[in-house]
Amino acid sequence: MHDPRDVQVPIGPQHPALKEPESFLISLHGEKITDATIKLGYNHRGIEKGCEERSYIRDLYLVERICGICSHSHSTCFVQAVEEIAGLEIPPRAKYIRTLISELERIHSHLLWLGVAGHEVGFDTLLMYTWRDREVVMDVLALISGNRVNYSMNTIGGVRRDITPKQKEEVLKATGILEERTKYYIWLAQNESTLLERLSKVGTLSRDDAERLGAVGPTARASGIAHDVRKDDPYAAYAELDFKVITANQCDVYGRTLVRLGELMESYSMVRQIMQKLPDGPISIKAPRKIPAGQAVSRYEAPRGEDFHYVRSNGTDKPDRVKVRAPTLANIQAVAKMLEGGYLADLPIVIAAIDPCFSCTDRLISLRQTDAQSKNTATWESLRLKGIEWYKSKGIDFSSLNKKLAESL
Amino acid sequence: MQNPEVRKMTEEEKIKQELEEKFSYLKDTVVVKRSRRIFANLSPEKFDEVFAYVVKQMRFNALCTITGMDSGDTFTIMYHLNRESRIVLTIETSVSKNNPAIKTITPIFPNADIYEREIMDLLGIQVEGLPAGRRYPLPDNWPKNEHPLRKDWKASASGKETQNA
Amino acid sequence: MSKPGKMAQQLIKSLFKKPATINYPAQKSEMAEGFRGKLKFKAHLCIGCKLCMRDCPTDAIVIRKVGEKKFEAEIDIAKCISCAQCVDSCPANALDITPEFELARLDRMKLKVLFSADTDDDTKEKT
Amino acid sequence: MLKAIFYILVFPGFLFLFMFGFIAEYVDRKLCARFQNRIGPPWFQPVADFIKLISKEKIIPQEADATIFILMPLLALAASIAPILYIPIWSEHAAFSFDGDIIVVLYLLTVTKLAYFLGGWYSRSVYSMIGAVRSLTQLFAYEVPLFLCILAPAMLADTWSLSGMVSFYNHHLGYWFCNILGFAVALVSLLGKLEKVPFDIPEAETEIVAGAFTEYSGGLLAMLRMSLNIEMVTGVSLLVAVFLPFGLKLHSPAVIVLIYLAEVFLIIAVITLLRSLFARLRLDQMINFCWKYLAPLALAQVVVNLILKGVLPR
Repeated sequence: MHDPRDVQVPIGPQHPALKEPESFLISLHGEKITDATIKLGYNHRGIEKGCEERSYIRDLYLVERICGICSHSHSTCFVQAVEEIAGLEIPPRAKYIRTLISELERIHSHLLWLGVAGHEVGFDTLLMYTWRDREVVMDVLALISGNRVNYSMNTIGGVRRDITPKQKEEVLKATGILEERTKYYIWLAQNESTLLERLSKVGTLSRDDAERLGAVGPTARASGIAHDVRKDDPYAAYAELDFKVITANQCDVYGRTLVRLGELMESYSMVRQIMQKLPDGPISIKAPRKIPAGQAVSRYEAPRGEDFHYVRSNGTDKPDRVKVRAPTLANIQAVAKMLEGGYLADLPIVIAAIDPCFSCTDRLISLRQTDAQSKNTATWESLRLKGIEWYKSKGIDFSSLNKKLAESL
Repeated sequence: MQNPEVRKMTEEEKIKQELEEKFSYLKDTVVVKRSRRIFANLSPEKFDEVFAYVVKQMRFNALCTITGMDSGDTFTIMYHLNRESRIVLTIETSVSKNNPAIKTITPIFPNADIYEREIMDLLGIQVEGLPAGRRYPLPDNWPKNEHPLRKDWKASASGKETQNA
Repeated sequence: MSKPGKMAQQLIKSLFKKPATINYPAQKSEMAEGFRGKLKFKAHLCIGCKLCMRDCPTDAIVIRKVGEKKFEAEIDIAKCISCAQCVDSCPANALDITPEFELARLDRMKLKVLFSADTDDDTKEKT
Repeated sequence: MLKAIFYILVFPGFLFLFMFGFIAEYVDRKLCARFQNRIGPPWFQPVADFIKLISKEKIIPQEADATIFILMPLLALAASIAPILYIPIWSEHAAFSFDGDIIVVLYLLTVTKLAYFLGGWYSRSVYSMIGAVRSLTQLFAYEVPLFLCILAPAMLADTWSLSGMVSFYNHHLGYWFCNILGFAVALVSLLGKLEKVPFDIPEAETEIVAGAFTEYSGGLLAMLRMSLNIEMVTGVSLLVAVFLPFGLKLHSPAVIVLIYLAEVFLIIAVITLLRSLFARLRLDQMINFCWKYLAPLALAQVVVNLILKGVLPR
């Protein structure tokens, strides 16, 4: 099977195609990929263990930081499970606000993805344009929640901030702008031939394979599987909203692009419906510090696919077990299949097409330095000193300048 | 059909009924917690039989994930299955702490591979029949017999050097 | 019909548009009202219940008793994640969040901010 | 003798091209930024980058062949500067010229690519090697249409010297229209030569980091980047001389140089627009495109020119 003429190319853990550390070992025959091995785990930060050692309130912020892009997804998924165990029924207004943030987050995530996809195929202009437009929704999120990324909107028993009429207006205005832009991107994706060349017939995943390998979210929907947790297992206010599950039958990266763009359009319509239907009333109810013993499974359609949390409590103010299955972990297993027989040039876009979020995927890390490693490990301080010494040997001394700078700040 | 009681039965209750009829020992261990959430408790000996039936005959043909946890005297393993992405059935079973081992389900669900490796690494439960492969999620030089998700494992315990970062 | 170069029109138009980016340190960006940035401690309101310390996810805040009904707060900005849970937890409204976000310093010690018990908003920086 | 040294070191050689290289890079980057609705870098950015790079530590990989690794950036720089001496800039006559210099210019521009290849190959890192091989593979695709397109006007002018060609077209202005097709094809092929999007396959950042340049650092990288800039200037100058030989009959060299500069910046602007307009093609798609469209078109230009040469009056 293994041809000695094949070249082994390591992609990662540090590589420009990957925005986060993950490693792929690729066997290349010319430009063709013959074999791909995936190694995960570089981003393991001990969040599941950490959750067991902290109170529910503190967990909320820890869980939110599983991932930077889908922070609201994880925190909502977790808080839903906790509320289910505690038997809390949150006020309808809180449900709507949660749904609103989750849709705005989807908009921001999908626009971000489109830009990254453009970058991976060398279309940097698309990256700049989509990220420029993404700022519109980021500003709206910052206005509503007080932060651009970690919104911290959820609390056990509801949400933390209300929406004012002025914010409502801003949201609707932003939706209008973004809808126009998204229509343009859909037109572009369907008509720009260099983009089509790079996206079509690349990273194909048949419907059967997608089912067998447990793909979720847009990856699965682009292979024709019409599964969407928002529809199949409604949470928050989704049961009361009208939306379509977007699917595509291309089974390739192009299909995944169309699905995400189509979902953007659905999200705009949902945001409008939420604004129209937003009920009055309180935004949270009081929650106990100690959660009674029990267990709950919570699912949530994150922008990247189904997010799955399992929480078991034991009657104290700390959970007994928090299990997180992020969408990327479900999708990453299909990547090796998608890469098979493809070109090296397609590798970045194929990996990007599942919209991987590796910090979601891994959640625990080695907290110590083993002695075996220390020989080759350069610490931050040793590197800094080496740099200073090297420049000194060239007759350049920055130390007085550094001191001045440190004082000024 | 003739009995009005049966007609009112929800899909979840039908699943519960089918399981209890098929496997008498499952009586009172299948709980419908809320709509679309079913929990079942199994002894390890009966696991294979029920699991195969649920997957093959009852169309629970997608695996969400596998959760493993340390419940004091034993390890608890939970398999979260779903039907058409709607109804989640959690099958819970336990493993003794002496030489803990479970059988792999990768022949049924190839995507279980990574979840099983996670349980192997984090709880130290052997998974029989899992093909050799790279470990996940702990680093390759992580020492043996250190399993972070066990309750007696503390990050800062036993004089390990921790990095403040 | 798919052809290359479909973005040409937009690109040429952009030449004559104002850039979307700003020249950051020279030109400041405005944060929305209610943005969660640096914390502010109002010493005269503090009742010393230390609920904020209990709920802080990162142990960034320390409340110390310095006299009869007098409390000072030390906030480690390097640790603070600006979640504002302490603001929610405080029963006496002694904590507030400000939109100030340019908090980087070259010296780690300068990131520890001490709000003394006597003054309200005058922050004394600990060295 | 003194004049020759002035030509080589000051104008239009080393010093002039260095400055021009910086300016061309700035124009390219700034325009690209404006196309993308960004502010873009300040005017001194290319110079600042250059100074930063030369002040950094040079790291030579253990596995690499140190001699070749160090020599190749020098060779690339030299090979990208040399062609300018044969390209007429301030009058109908270049600094040096002889019958056949057009072939020398084309081959000097190819030598830079060979230098990148050797430098990358002897870095002995997988990314560099893949980048180097891609660079050569791509060379075979764009080189043929580019050469054909540049030789076609020469055939019509019946000379193998650039200066001769320029003076021919200046005296037969109408003949210029015959070469428009060749100009378009040559411009696209030049994108391949300069490794710009959509043909930046050899240095595709998201696939193979920086291609052949991956292992280069410090001063050597500064030299490589400079040679890329200068290659852009000389490549564009060649196109200007062959396809836009206007105003060279004028008497004031200053005006002629100004026209030349304007033409160069115009073509650079077009290249920048093209590079911000497309996604990067895959290597197989690129080769397909070159052989399927560019090569036949270039060949058509040659055939047309051969026929015209027989038909048109001289």
